[in-house]
Amino acid sequence: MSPKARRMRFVLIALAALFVASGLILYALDDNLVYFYSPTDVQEKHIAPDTRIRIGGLVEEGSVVRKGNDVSFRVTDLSNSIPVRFTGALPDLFREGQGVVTEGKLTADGVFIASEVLAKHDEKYMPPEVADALKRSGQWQGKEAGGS
Amino acid sequence: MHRFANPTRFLRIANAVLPWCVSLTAVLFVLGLGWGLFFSPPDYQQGETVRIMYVHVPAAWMGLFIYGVMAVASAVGLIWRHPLAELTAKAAAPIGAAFTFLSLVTGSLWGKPMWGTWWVWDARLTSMLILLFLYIGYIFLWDAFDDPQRAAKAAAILALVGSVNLPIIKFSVDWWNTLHQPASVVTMQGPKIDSAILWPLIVMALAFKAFFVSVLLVRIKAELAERKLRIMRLNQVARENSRLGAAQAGAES
Amino acid sequence: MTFSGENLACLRGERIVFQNLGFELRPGGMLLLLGANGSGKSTLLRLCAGFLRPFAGRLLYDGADIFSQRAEHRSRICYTGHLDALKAVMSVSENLLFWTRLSGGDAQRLDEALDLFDLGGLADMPARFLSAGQRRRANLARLAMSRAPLWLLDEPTTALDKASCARLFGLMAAHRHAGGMIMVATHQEIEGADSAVLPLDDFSPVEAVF
Amino acid sequence: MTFSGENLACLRGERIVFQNLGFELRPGGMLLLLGANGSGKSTLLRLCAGFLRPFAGRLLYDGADIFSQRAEHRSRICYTGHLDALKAVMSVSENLLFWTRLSGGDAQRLDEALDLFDLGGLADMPARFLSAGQRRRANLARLAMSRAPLWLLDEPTTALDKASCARLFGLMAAHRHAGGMIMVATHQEIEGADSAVLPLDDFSPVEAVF
Amino acid sequence: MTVFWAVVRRDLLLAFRQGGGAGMAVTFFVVTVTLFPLGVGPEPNVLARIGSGVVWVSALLAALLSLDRLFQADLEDGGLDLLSLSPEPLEIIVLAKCLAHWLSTGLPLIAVAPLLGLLMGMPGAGIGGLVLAMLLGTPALSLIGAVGAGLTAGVRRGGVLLSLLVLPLYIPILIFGVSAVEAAATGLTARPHLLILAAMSLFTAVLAPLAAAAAVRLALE
Amino acid sequence: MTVFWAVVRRDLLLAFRQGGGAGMAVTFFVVTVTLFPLGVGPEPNVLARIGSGVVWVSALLAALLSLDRLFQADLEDGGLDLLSLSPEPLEIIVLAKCLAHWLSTGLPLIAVAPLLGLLMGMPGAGIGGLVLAMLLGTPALSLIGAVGAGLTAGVRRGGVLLSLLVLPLYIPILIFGVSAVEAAATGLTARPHLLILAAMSLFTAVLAPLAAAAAVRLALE
Ligand code: HEM
Ligand SMILES: Nc1ncnc2c1ncn2[C@@H]1O[C@H](COP(=O)(O)OP(=O)(O)OP(=O)(O)O)[C@@H](O)[C@H]1O
Ligand SMILES: Nc1ncnc2c1ncn2[C@@H]1O[C@H](COP(=O)(O)OP(=O)(O)OP(=O)(O)O)[C@@H](O)[C@H]1O
Ligand SMILES: [Mg+2]
Ligand SMILES: [Mg+2]
Repeated sequence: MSPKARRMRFVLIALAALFVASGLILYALDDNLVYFYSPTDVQEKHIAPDTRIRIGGLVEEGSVVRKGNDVSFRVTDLSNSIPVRFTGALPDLFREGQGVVTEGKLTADGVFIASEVLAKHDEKYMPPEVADALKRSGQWQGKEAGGS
Repeated sequence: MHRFANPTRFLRIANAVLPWCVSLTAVLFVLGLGWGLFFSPPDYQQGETVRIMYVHVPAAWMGLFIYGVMAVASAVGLIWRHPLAELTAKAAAPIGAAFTFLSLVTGSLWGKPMWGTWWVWDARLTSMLILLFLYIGYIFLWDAFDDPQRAAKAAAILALVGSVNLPIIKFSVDWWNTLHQPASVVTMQGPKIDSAILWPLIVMALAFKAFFVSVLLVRIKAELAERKLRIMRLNQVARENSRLGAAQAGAES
Repeated sequence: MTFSGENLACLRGERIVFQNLGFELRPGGMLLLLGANGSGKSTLLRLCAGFLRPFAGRLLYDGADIFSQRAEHRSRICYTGHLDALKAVMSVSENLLFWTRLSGGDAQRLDEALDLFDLGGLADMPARFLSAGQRRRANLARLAMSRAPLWLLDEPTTALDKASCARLFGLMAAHRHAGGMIMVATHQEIEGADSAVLPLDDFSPVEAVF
Repeated sequence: MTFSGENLACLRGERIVFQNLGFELRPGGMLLLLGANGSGKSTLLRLCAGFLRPFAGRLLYDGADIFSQRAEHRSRICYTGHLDALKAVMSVSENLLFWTRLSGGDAQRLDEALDLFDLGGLADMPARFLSAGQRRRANLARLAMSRAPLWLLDEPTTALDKASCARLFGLMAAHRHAGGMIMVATHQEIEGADSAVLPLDDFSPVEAVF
Repeated sequence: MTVFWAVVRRDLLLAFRQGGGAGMAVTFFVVTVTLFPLGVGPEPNVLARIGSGVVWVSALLAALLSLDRLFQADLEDGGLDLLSLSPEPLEIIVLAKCLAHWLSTGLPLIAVAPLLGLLMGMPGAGIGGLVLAMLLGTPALSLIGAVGAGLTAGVRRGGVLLSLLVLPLYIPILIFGVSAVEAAATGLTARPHLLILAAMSLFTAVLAPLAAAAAVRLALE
Repeated sequence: MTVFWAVVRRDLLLAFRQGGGAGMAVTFFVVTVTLFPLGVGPEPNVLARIGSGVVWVSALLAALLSLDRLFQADLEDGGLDLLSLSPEPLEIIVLAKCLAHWLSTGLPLIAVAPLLGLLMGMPGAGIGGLVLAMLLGTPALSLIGAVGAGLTAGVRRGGVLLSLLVLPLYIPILIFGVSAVEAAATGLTARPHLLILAAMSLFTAVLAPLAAAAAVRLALE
């Protein structure tokens, strides 16, 4: 084989390998490769009790109940929701309708016992007056489920 | 011998630009900090804490931007063997490392009140930490060579290899469910930040850029001066050698 | 088939080692590189082998720049440097066979090469038991198996005793006779009266200007 | 003050390098070690410096075995080996001063030593910028500051140009004149007509036993 | 391709004749992992919790330590000159050296990994995942390492510098490697993580030889 | 004692002029410690639980990596010949080299250890204990390491071999170092552990130079 043809062959093999690798990554990203699961994921994947996972979503409006240091609330992605219990200090941003990521374990009866609750916020920034004005004028778009 | 003619022209331009750059930096900083810290409104959710943004976000942008500059300069240095490109990459590295570090620190300071934690190992934060390590490795690699020409090429290879990390940092928030928020400024739907907060942010970003250019110019000048010193020393060796050679020739005849 | 350098300059560690250097080698020719320590003999050889790029000037093989046809150039040369490139835990013949296979030499001629440098009895000896001179001879034995037309030899006589030197000179003469070309850097006498001399001291810059 | 070896034999890697070797050095004397590669010149010097123990025989200094008075013996010798023992990141004078302080030499004579080997202009230069010959000279400059009576020199002229060789020979003559002793291993000519010669080839075992 | 296999053969030969090449990396791996029960305390559930992480981190370090001689040894004895003068492209030769490194280091690590997993009290499914993830991921360790080894060949204090350059680049492999094990251990699908590991090995198999060969050429200047 | 201090000065000078001596060990330390949260997962209470073990193991590895040049560099440039020919006993010179190694490696590690402790979520008292324990324990790391460095000087693949020889000897320091931290963190007295660490450093300060000097003499034969 001439050197040119050999070089051509190497280049082709290399390109093929890169192509396959990119394909694998795209395929894998399609699957779930996540920092946290959404409540729907949890339901669909039948995650076994007692496995340590993170779930993320919005704190359901009107679900927060505080008893001293204990809090219980529901995390929702607007189609499914999971009850969560937590003991400890909450971040400032924690409030109803806000995004959260919590880490813990699912019990057999479907309650999520959180060992940590982190607040997740979206990418919108505006002064309070603007937010109020938007709400009043009815242009407020509500929340999408916990991030992208 | 373009490689030795170039620095002189560069120095002339740099000396002319530098004072302007420094003044611009000062003005932008005063304007941006004043606006950001005192005259911009609080956020409807985060309250006053949002002001960390005026440092965090420009610092993070600069951390990425400067690595990009280094990668481009390294490619130019490798392909066209332009010594000024190599020096630019070298001079930029510590500045980029400092900005990256600043963004990590301000990010954690911000994360504590907002997220409830200083640090999580999500994709955005982790990839940013890797960037800092890459900067540090790059700086040490320059140090480890005796011969600056070889150091330049080796460091350039590393900078190019490391640049795969940049898109990962940028798009980590879209590819994975991170705790870190997605992009607010450069998005498909336009900025998602109210202009009252966006403008001071932009001024601060410009201030950081101007600061970078000023420091970069100063550092390149210092690098050039050091190189000149090195060459003077080597010339001394050369003279010493030729003197010896002459003496030897004299002794033989 | 000619190998020539035109107007070469070389920079090492920001210092010019030599400049305005030119040479020409034709089939059967030999070029002796002479000069004080640090005058750039090894540097020039490594330049010719393609390890370094010249700072100025060109290196031409049959009229084509060697850096425009790197792969071809690599198969044209056989280089021996200051170091012997022997693995201590491999035997002499294992070492030789590996390098020959790598450079596309003639593995059939192993025995011939060993005999030529009087290494016959040492063929199965791990290289770590060899003396300096024997190591050097094992390195030079590659030459006898090489098919490359251009030999680049950096002080090949170092550590060799008189008898081995004579064998080496014989091999070099045979190579030239068969139309090969040789560049040798040396501090010692090399046999080969008709060879051209390149005095590297003459090409060092008067004042290293930057 | 005499230094002598009696009936020495040395084993390296289970092979006898030399045997039945004896020598005697008196004040002002010089011993040239000659021989083919691998005949044991470096080995003998390292033996005399106390790095190795002889397999058989004794090394006596003023009648006492050197291995019974190691510390004293160390302060009696100045050794230069194949390697130059220069740190690349330290300047020439920093390197020299460190070794001199370590071996109890005369740090006052730094300038003198530098001048002697024409290193004056390079005193503050990091050693990495030196050429091979300059490195070798910097290593040899230790001799000019040493207070040791016995010099052990392993191929000191390697990489030296003619002028530096002459300076070295002058220094050696002066040392002998002052009552010092020198052992030199060499492949090259060494000035000093009256010196004794130890041909190491004569002491290699008739049959190399493994 | 005969040159390719000749290089692989020689490097394997050297690894096995020179003071037990594979043996040392494996022993380092085992010793480091066993340091943890000593350092952290023998509590079984803590050990099981950190097991996959500790095994992966130790594997990274073991692969790393055996890397610093990859080109350095050939550079010091002049062999690298001749390797790079082969008519075959240097990239191919570098790839061959990586393959030999993986066969002599990566594979033995994988062989003892299940044992260490047991030692750390990992569940059976997790150990299976560990072996799979290491099979797919360790080639990338050798390949990325080759770039670092090339860059630090002939450099003062190359060893420590090498780890500085290479460890950050190993982090993605660590992350996906560990998540594959965790997913397998908790009964979730490890497939996406394994796919990404495979993709990284493929990517680096193409790109790392290019960068490493460039770095090696530099070391020869 | 002027020779002693001359050697200390020189080795420190070399450490700082040669590619940021201290800097690299520290960076390796930091990078290795950060690998663990990545590998083990970010759960704060697990990290806090294993924090002291991870920091100590990483410190061992960082000290180890910077050791392999302790005598090797001097051996390669012929300096070790001259060092051992000094009229001063070789043991003293070895001790000086150990002191310089500790000043340029151990001390900087101690300086950044609190930061890493914070990163791993260790409590304040634990961090105080960590610093004390490292102050008392790290000298022994340099000293024991010197023995290994002497034994492996001039040996093929010395780096890996070194870790095999030295790491097992580091285990007692690891155990007492970690228990000192744990005791301090839980409010118990760390005194007995700290005393044992100090005793180990003292013991090795006497015995290690003897062994290391013997090993170095062997390397010069
Ligand atoms: C240590 C923690 C953190 C790190 C390492 C970090 C890193 C980064 C980086 C690298 C960027 C630039 C992204 C780009 O150019 O696309 C960025 C942007 C940003 N970060 Fe952070 N961050 C951290 C914490 C936070 C926190 C706690 C907040 C807010 C609560 C925050 C808010 C933002 C915002 C608003 C942007 C601008 C987004 C845009 O580009 O439009 N970050 N951060
Ligand atoms: N890697 C390098 N970096 C910087 N300078 C170098 C390098 N290699 C060599 N030099 C310098 O280049 C010059 C030429 O060196 P070269 O090795 O070619 O000399 P030489 O003629 O072969 O000498 P010798 O007779 O000692 O072999 C010397 O002054 C040397 O200091
Ligand atoms: N460390 C060692 N282990 C085993 N054998 C060795 C060792 N060092 C040297 N030898 C052997 O001892 C013999 C003598 O070596 P030595 O270095 O003394 O020779 P020399 O006369 O100095 O040669 P040269 O002229 O090359 O310097 C040689 O045959 C060599 O192979
Ligand atoms: Mg040369
Ligand atoms: Mg010798």
